[in-house]
Amino acid sequence: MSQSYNRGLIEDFSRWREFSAGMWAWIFHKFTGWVLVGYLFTHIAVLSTALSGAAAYTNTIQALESLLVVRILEVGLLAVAVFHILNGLRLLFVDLGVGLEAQDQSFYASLILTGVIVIASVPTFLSGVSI
Amino acid sequence: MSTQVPEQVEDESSAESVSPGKQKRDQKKRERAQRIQEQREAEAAEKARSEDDTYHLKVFRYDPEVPEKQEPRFDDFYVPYKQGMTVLDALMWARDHYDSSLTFRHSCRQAICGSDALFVNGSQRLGCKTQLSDLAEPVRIEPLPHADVVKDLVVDMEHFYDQMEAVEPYFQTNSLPDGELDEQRQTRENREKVKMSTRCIWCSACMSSCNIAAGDNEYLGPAAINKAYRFAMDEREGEDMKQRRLEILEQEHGVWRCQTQFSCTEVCPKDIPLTEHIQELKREAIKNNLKFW
Amino acid sequence: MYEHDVIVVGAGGAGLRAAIAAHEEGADVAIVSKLHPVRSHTGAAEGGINAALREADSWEDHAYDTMKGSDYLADAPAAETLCKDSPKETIKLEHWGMAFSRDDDGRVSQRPFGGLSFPRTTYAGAETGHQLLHTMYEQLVKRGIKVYDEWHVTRLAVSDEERPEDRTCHGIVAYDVQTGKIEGFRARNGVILATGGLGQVYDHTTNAVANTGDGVAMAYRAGVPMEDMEFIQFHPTTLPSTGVLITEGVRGEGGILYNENGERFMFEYGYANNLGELASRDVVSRAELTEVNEGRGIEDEYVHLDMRHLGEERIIDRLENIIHLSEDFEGVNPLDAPMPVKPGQHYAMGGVETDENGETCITGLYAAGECACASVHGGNRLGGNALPELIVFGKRAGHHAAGKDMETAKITTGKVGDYEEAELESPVQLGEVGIGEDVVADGGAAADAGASASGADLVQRAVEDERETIDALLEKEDGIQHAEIRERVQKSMTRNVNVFREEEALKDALRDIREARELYQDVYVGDKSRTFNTDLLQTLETRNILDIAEGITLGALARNEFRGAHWRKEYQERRDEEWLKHTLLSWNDGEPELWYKPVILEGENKTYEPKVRSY
Amino acid sequence: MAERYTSFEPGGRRWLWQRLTAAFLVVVLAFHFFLLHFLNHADEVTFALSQARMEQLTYFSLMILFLITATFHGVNGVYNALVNMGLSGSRKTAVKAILGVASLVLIVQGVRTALAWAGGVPI
Ligand SMILES: Cc1cc2nc3c(=O)[nH]c(=O)nc-3n(C[C@H](O)[C@H](O)[C@H](O)COP(=O)(O)OP(=O)(O)OC[C@H]3O[C@@H](n4cnc5c(N)ncnc54)[C@H](O)[C@@H]3O)c2cc1C
Ligand code: HEM
Ligand code: SF4
Ligand code: F3S
Ligand code: FES
Repeated sequence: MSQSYNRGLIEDFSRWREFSAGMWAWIFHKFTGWVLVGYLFTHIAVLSTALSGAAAYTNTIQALESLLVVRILEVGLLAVAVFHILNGLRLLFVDLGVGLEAQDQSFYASLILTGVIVIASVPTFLSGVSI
Repeated sequence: MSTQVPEQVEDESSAESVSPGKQKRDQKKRERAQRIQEQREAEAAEKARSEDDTYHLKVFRYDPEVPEKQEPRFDDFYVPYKQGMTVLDALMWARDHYDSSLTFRHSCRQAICGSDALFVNGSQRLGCKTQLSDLAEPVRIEPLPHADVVKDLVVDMEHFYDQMEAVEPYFQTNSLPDGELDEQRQTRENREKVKMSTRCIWCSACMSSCNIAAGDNEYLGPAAINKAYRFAMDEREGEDMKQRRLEILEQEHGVWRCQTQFSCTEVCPKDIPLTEHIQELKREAIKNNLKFW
Repeated sequence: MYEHDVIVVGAGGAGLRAAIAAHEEGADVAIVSKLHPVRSHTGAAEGGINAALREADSWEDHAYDTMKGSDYLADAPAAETLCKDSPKETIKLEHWGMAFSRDDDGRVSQRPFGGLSFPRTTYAGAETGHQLLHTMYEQLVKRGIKVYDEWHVTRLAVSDEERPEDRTCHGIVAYDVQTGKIEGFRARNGVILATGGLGQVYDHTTNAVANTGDGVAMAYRAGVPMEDMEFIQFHPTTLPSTGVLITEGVRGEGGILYNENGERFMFEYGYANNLGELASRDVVSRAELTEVNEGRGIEDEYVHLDMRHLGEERIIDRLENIIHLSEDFEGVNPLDAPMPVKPGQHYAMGGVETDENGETCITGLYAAGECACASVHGGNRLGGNALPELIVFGKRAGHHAAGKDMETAKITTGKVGDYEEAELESPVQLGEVGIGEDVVADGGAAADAGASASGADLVQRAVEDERETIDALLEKEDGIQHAEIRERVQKSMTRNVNVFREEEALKDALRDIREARELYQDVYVGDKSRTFNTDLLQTLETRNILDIAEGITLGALARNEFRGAHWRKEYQERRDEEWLKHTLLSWNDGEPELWYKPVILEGENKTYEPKVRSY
Repeated sequence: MAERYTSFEPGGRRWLWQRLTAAFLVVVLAFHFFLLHFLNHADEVTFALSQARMEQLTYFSLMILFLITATFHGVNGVYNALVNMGLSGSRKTAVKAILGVASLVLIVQGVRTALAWAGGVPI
């Protein structure tokens, strides 16, 4: 063949406006998944302060928990986790061949439910934080 | 109106060794042809202007050989609307009346040959099966994403064909009836089960819409997997063949790559439930392997 | 130059079957096609494949129906071959995995079709052609047969003896659409043409844009006669904007045709007082056009087909795909509004003259499928008889070209036996413009490399001629574009050589074609690129359209009778005494030559006596 | 049919495990969140409390299992995503190795922490 024009990846991503529900679900699931692995590693790292003694551990945790940013990040983490769980459930059902016709509705439902759960738990997450 | 490639300068020397009489006649003929051509273009423009009901198309242009088109660009065309006009009709009109170099594949005009899958207003559709009246203006028409552009709206289909042919896309069985007039029996239910999967017209819209296929060139893609489904689920092939088909599908770049994005299912002009078929095959593959534990 | 034993031009049902057959015989075969095989128009066929498969049915009955349907213009040996071989070939498709519709007992389903005395139309839903085409392409992939897809064949490389019957075909010349390369393909054993229909001669057709009758025109210019070109089938219910076919089933279920005044014209104007909308295709087509011509058409173009009174439930149950067709292609929801319909060109009964083994009068040149005329369909094709034609004659041509021993054909080709020369009457000069002058864009017939030239030389010579032609077309800087010429011819054909044929109109058409031919001398290609130049290809196709349009019109003018699909205003009767013969047109160095050969009505066991064709 | 294809294709196995671990994680993760954010508020977490829980065998083994499944699920997910993006050849092998080592380190570190809390494997 003679020459041809390869439009490359840049152009693909500039198409995000044209993505459909299933594609958004895929992107969000990917993103949340990566955040969760990231968190898993950090989480274990923080917890391993326990190896250097009880006091070190308690101090680190309490110092962290008293920071507003950390609390806010935790809310973010909750959002990420809840979405990943709900959409994960959606995907599990899809794998079982259940509710394929409603795949877009179930994605929207996961989004909304995530929102609701996260908002409802904000007070719990922010309680007792010293500002 | 259109952004036609500028006319090239005429080359006078080509008419050298012809008799003067013929030259004159030729000249006259050419003038007449020229006149008709101009008249036609003027009429087209007139028609487009006089009708308020015109559609504005923005069409992707590229040609590796024409200097003006080497850098991809969008051209504007204004096409007079007629009841029932499709995107393909509009493209043909633009080609026949404004710019004969506007290039796209098309043949059947009835959604069966699968040649004119295009990227229209941000989604993969068959030009011939898309009514202009369903689209917002300007109608943006591009070649299929995730494929190399050969020229204008024509993309290179080789990779798609390779994937389709990678799944042994032909009927195989070890138990044909002996007589050449004896058919194999098939239940209605079974035929019903494979029915949708046999409707594929190889348009490649699904493949173009799938982000995984875009990222992983070796991924078989929804159409090829669907093709394999068509045979794997056909009871006439027999269990041993199904086994063989599942082995093909189970390879690293087979069914497991699908991330259930559903865009393939959404764009398929033949309404084939592709995601469902892929998912069913994943389960079949797992079941098949669990049997031997 | 490429070289193979057998070269098949075209990859529709006929071409694919021919290639598989040649491969079965051990030949090195390749397909050259301007479309990828699965894009061929065979995919559009909906109805089914006629085959006498059941106990209660017989090939003899099928042959009888076919002869009767043809209005006794089919050649019995061809029709009988079709009917005898069709069951075997149809079951072969089943063995290849084709997804036929099934009965409760698991056998392939059959349904009744117009003109058949037994429900013998084997089908796969409303997409029989699609299933057939794909099944056959799958077999091609399985066998690893080489396909040169998106290669447009532009001419045949045929030796240049005086009489066409002495010529030999050595190969073809093709243009690679992607790269613009022009290459020769030498065929050691034979070339099989399977280029399909010619609907693009008309501006309104159910055929694809690619159906430009290339094979017929190429063979014609190489010396093979065109047979029975005047017989064109029109379908009465096609959507006006695209020509998409709305199945007879709508009328079968009770759909009604109305004119602009809301009159049920089939009855009110007495076109068919008994059957009404259910009258045969040609009667309904003519009725619709009469309405339009007499000013009762809607927008002076079409009539309405209404099925709303059938009720949503029944429509969805039985005619669901019609709802989609009408919405997608016409933007009309038939549950809310009547569908606009008008007659459209549908099928060409005529074509390249062949015998029942697919061979033409030129040695090594074969044809099969819609482009060929072995004469199975005669004056009128029965629904469901084209698909069996593809597989039966495709296979025979493939076998023959690959060198298999065939039974000697009963049908003769070329000017042998008792043929009859005739005069052409025409108001204008016919054929090539300015024969003898150097013609810019002649499609070329025989390549004259001298009688002693080898096959390869001949092909090479043809390639060089073609390169010159195409270079000249591309170099030309101004003139007229093919779209204009094509449109003129199409419009004229639709106006003058449609379901109604009157002497004066036919002559008008000849005048228009002449004018178009002259304009074609000035044709130029706007697109100068060598990459995927569809402008160039369509320009070449337009040339073919011109020759074919002329052939159809000349045949129609010559045939002074009303037979099958051919209606003549001045001659409202079938005239068996004079017209049990085929019209043939030969390209005599650029000028058409008319002659006739008798129809063969003697079959294997019986002779088909012409009867009144009534159902 | 006498001849069978018996080796379980890795693609399929990993796919299945991704689903199985996911199903398991839904339950455990919900439990984990609930326990550590709603029953016991985050700011109240201390070494002692953690220690008290860890000393129970059921809780201890659940957490270890949680750690392993989450690691598999997460790392396998990442690997899969990379393959989907066209990772292949020697780079693929390298990534596989790195991810494998990282998971191992993570699990070892996690187990050590848990052991520190429980003061040895709880009985
Ligand atoms: C809407 C519709 C419905 C129909 N329904 C039925 C039905 O129910 N039953 C029935 O029996 N018949 C039916 N027919 C008729 C039947 O489908 C056709 O006659 C038949 O499919 C023609 O097949 P073919 O192989 O001859 O040609 P096609 O399938 O048209 O193939 C032609 C091939 O030739 C190639 N070609 C053409 N020109 C060139 C060139 N210059 N160079 C290289 N390649 C070239 C093309 O690429 C293509 O591959 C229907 C037809 C239509 C249009
Ligand atoms: C709690 C319940 C969870 C459920 C139901 C769940 C579900 C899923 C499912 C079904 C997938 C596969 C998507 C696919 O292959 O199409 C997935 C991917 C993934 N999960 Fe989870 N998951 C859960 C928890 C977690 C946790 C705790 C982590 C972090 C360690 C995690 C990290 C990931 C990652 C990184 C991916 C890959 C994302 C990608 O495709 O890029 N998940 N999850
Ligand atoms: S599956 Fe659908 S979208 Fe994909 S190629 Fe086939 S018809 Fe086109
Ligand atoms: S879009 Fe791609 S990811 Fe799967 S569901 Fe379709 S193949
Ligand atoms: S032109 Fe054939 S599918 Fe659109």
